[in-house]
Amino acid sequence: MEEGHSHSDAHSAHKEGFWRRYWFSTDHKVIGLQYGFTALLFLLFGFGLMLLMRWQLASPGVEIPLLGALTPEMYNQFGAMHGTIMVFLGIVPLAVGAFGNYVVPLQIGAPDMAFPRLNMASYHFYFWGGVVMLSSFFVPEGAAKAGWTSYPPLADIETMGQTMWLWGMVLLITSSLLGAVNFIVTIIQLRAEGMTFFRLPFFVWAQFITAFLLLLAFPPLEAAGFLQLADRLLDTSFFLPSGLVTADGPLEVAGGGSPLLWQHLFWFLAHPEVYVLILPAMGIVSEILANNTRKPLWGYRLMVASLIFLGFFSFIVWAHHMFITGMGTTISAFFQVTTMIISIPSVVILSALMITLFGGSIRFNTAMWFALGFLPMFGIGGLTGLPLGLAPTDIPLHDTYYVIGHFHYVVAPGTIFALFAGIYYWFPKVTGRTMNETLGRIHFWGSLVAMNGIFFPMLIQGLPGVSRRLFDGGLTYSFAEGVIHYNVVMSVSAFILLLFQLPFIINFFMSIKRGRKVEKSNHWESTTLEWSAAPTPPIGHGNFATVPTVYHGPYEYSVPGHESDFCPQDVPVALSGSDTAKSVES
Amino acid sequence: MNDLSKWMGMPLDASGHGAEIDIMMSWVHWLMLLLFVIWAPFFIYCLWRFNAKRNPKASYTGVKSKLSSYLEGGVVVAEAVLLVGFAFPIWATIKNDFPAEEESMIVNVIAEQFAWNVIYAGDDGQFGQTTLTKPIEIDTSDPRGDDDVIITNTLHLVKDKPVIVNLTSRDVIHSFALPNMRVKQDVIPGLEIPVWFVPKMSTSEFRREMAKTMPISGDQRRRAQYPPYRWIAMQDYPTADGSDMIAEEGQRLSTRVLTQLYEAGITEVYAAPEMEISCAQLCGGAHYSMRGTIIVHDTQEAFDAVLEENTF
Amino acid sequence: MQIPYEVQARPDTGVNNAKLGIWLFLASEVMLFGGLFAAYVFLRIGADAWPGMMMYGTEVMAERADEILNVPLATLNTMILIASSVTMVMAWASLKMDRFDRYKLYMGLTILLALGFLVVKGFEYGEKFDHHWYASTNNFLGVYFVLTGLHAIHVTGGILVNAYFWGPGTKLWKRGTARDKAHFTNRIEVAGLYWHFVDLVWIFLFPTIYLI
Amino acid sequence: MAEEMTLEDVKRHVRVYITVFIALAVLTVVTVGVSYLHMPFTPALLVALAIATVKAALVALYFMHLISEKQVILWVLLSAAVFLVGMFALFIGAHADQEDIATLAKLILSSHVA
Ligand code: HEA
Ligand code: HEA
Ligand code: CUA
Ligand SMILES: [Cu+2]
Repeated sequence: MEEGHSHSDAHSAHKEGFWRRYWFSTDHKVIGLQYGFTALLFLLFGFGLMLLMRWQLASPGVEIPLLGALTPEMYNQFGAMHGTIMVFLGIVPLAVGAFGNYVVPLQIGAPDMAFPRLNMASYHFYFWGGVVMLSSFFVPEGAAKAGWTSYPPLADIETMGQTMWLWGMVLLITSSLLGAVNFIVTIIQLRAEGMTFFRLPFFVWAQFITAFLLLLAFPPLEAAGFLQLADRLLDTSFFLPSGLVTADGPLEVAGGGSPLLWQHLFWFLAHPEVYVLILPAMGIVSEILANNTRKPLWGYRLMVASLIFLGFFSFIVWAHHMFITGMGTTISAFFQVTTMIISIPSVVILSALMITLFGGSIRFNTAMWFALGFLPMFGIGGLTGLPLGLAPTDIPLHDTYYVIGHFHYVVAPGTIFALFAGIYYWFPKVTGRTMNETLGRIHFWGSLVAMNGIFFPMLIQGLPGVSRRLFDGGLTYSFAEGVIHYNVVMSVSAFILLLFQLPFIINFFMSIKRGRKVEKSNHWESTTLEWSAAPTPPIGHGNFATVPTVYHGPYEYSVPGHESDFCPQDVPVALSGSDTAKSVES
Repeated sequence: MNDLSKWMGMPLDASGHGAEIDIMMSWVHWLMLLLFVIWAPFFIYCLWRFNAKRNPKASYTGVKSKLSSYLEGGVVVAEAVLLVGFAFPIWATIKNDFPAEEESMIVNVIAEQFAWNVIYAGDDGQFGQTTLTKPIEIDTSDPRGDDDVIITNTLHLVKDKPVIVNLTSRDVIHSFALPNMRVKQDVIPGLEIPVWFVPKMSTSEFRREMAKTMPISGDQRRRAQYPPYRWIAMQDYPTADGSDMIAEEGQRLSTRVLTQLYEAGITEVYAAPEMEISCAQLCGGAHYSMRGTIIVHDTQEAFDAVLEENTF
Repeated sequence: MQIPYEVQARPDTGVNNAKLGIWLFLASEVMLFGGLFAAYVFLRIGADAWPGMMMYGTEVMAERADEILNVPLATLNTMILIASSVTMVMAWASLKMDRFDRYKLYMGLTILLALGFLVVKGFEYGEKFDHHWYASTNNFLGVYFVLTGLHAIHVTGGILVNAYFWGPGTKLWKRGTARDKAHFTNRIEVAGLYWHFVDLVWIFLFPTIYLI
Repeated sequence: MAEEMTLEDVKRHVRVYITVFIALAVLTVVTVGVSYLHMPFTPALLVALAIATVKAALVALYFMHLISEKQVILWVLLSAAVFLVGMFALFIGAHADQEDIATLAKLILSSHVA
């Protein structure tokens, strides 16, 4: 157990093989932790950048202690890097790299990932991608400042930071591709005896579909990245049309390219990417809801079907980000229809989760609170996607704070809450200790209120048309006048949010050393396999004392006639009746 | 009652097609609200009713009813209605039903970092070439361009006269956003994209509608380095002794003027804003300040006079 | 600790891990080159002329791609790649027949052919540079250089992998147990799949860039 | 590829490889030959793509053993193929759509060149 968290004693450890054991480890649990720590630090850093921006928005031009007043260039750098870091260096590595890596092999009863060394390589690519991104702040004229979307021609004519951004992305994409191959092979090949596809926990399903999204959607962005690199380094003009005039006069390039080409390639990835941000979160929430309502997930098969459907459709809705680029009627009709269709499986999954609550015997612990918080917050975020998905209503809303509000509701009190829930839930698995409940409650309620204080006013600001990426928050526009004061509300809430992360950080580090020891390995009395593994799985290959055999579906809670209220998957009991138990006969 | 637009804080609608969008916006939000209002009480009820203390034994089977399927079916139907009943026809009008050219005003807008260059064709109705210099100029070697007029950052229009704006950019992508007209169109170099609308409200009507007394505070000065809203005085403000004017009706209340008023002891002004053009796409450092205004004249004559003034 | 199905196929899926893994990787490569081809199509149908103008000029560069690009050299290269695909698959078949000496021969040939491909490619590029034709000259040449360049990088990667399995990688085979031999044969099959894919990409690149 | 291949099987395979090689070489010559006919763009494209597809199929089916490959792998490839086709179709569709607007603009706008 002491080995479970290298970083707490990173400096004192001079023992043999430290690097091999913790840095070049090929064990999925260690790699999961590496991902976890790195991603949390990036998340905190991305939050920090945003706090500086929120300071500027609330009080334009007022100097920030130690840093001085922001310039528009700095604001744009921070914005672009906040988006990039949160998405590619924070949430995805935490949701997929950390939780996926740690939990998936355990949940399917596998000894490790299918390709342990590839797994190590994924982490190292990710790490160096992050280093490249961060170091871009220190090159002349600073980091990328064309937004996380990096639209050319702006991105093509921007400064050196943009080149660093592109190289960073190439590394991160490579990392994700390697990871995706590994996950898919692991889930297809290394399932334990009896672990059929319809006995996989929903979390594993979510990771499985996510891996496919990464595998097939990322390469076109990589292609686009190469083309933009060529534009920047070889002076090609893939994204530059003829006849451009910049501040330095006519641009000396061949021309004939298309700025929209980048947008197509970018959003071909970036829409599936947003589902990469949400599916693992849904998986985590499902695990925790089933466990803490003490009943099977309602409509497990329907949920899996929705998940597959969602994954498939996410590839053909991308141009809903591009309605305003001058799209005609035919193509926009197609993308509006697919966008509306893709909202249905989300409604189905959300409904199923909510219905799962009905008839449960709900245990309210911190993990559960965060999972519960996810539901209405994702609801608001998802619902605000609808007016954006319809082209006419997208006209007033596109590129306003309404969009910012929409997706932050999904990713911040949505995904981040789910990830917090996951941390509280699997903490005993990793360390053999529990996190403090009181601090947990403070963390939850404080975050819930603060998050809404930040993101709801964004929706209010967006409707009158306040644009995003405005250095002064819309101060020059009179149509923003009625809502401009919300900037202060939002910024204050953001700092309050920071304040309420302190209990979490304290709780997290304290509990690693001092948390209450769990009495039994299966602390939450859960049914899934990770809790059947050795109490704190030994670091090093091998998770299970004996290879488990699986006898029934993942969520056999409160089975009538069974003495305890949970039947772990590797305990043979004849069951029938529930959605997931059906597969016993098949 | 179906129109939530005011209530949702949508800006004053001054265009011909804006109402349709607003109504549609309202219906979408009604749908969202409805879904939320169905689920939220159910959610809260579950949390209360099925607390482990109140319900120590969970039910294995859970909900049997098909209610949620109906709800999901309902969502499908509602979305279909929104698509077929609203989205498709409105979008088709906006994209395809351009007004006849003879009856419309046609202007070219060339966006650049960080200005909106509005070009009027003049008497011959034809546009000439523009130069590749910065700032942009009319290419005098092109006879069609003789009478062309460039006005930067102000779009002059005539009330009730349809306008077709041909948008293009010389450098990066901008976005031509007119919140009051419910118009937004990305301006993409290499493409010339037309948008059209009908201004239904003149600037004087708009100002009257939006006019209000607003407080002047020392705050204005703190914001001095960032241009604050450009308000227009709706009445005369003479100096205390009446000998001079600090601000006349129709004059822009710059930070300097506001400071003078404040120092003259005036703490409230009766003023109105302009209709604005904002740039909605990140286009570089000064993206935030790429602001323009729309002036909708009551009559063609007033418009012509402005063009006259701007011709050399 | 042993990962299951590293060598043997898993009964219900019928494949081993590496086999599935490489195909997944190739699927992503399909999307990578697919994205580039899609970009090519997008640019080409939007272009006024193809191959198009000289930079800054109004002079039309050529009417057809084959006036600029060297088709005979590219045809030669196509033949080289096809041949290398055959030698690659023969190398694998030799292992199946337990003929390690033949394996060395065929694998060596594969590597030499691949190097030959790069040399020819080098001449092709050099010819362009002599004319002062670069990727920046126009989008036609941009597409040509970026797509063939990325392909050449894939060829280089293949050479490195194959060279490893020709030299140091053979240790696994030489350990000599049946399992080790089977394991090594699998690896060669996987390396071969990648190599054939590189060939396959070229099969599309050649006509679409050089010939039409 | 089945693990339990006999020596005979392998030898049979080798003969197939040689045949495929000859076919590929011949098809390469054909494509190049056809290109010297200087056909109009569309037929030239179709012929070139048709030949390339046949060649690619030969490589995939015989060298890469797809012909006897397991279902999982076919599924993986199918999903990539579907998305690839979708990407092409939608890219071209979206482009055509944009072109409409661009031409419309040029009609409305007599001569403006930025
Ligand atoms: C995790 C991330 C995530 C998710 C899940 C979604 C989900 C959706 N998104 Fe979002 N979106 C983003 C992240 C996400 N989005 C980001 C990052 C951007 C901006 C990128 C940028 O420009 O920088 C964006 C932008 C964006 C746009 C472009 C807007 C513009 O730029 O003009 C559009 C347009 O169609 C859109 C639509 C949708 C739709 C229809 C869904 C649907 O899938 C939603 C379906 C869900 C529901 C319909 C909710 C169902 C729930 C209930 C019914 C129950 C609720 C009630 C209670 C719990 C009480 N999104
Ligand atoms: C996953 C994505 C994600 C996440 C989680 C967030 C989180 C947040 N975002 Fe961000 N945001 C984006 C993605 C994201 N954002 C993107 C893509 C853009 C667009 C960029 C662009 O325009 O190009 C954007 C833009 C954006 C803007 C608009 C800027 C502009 O347009 O000018 C704003 C404004 O307030 C904002 C605010 C916030 C805030 C307050 C949070 C908060 O919710 C942050 C909360 C963070 C935490 C709670 C940190 C938790 C971590 C810890 C507590 C660490 C613990 C550490 C250890 C234990 C070691 N974001
Ligand atoms: Cu122009 Cu933003
Ligand atoms: Cu999207």
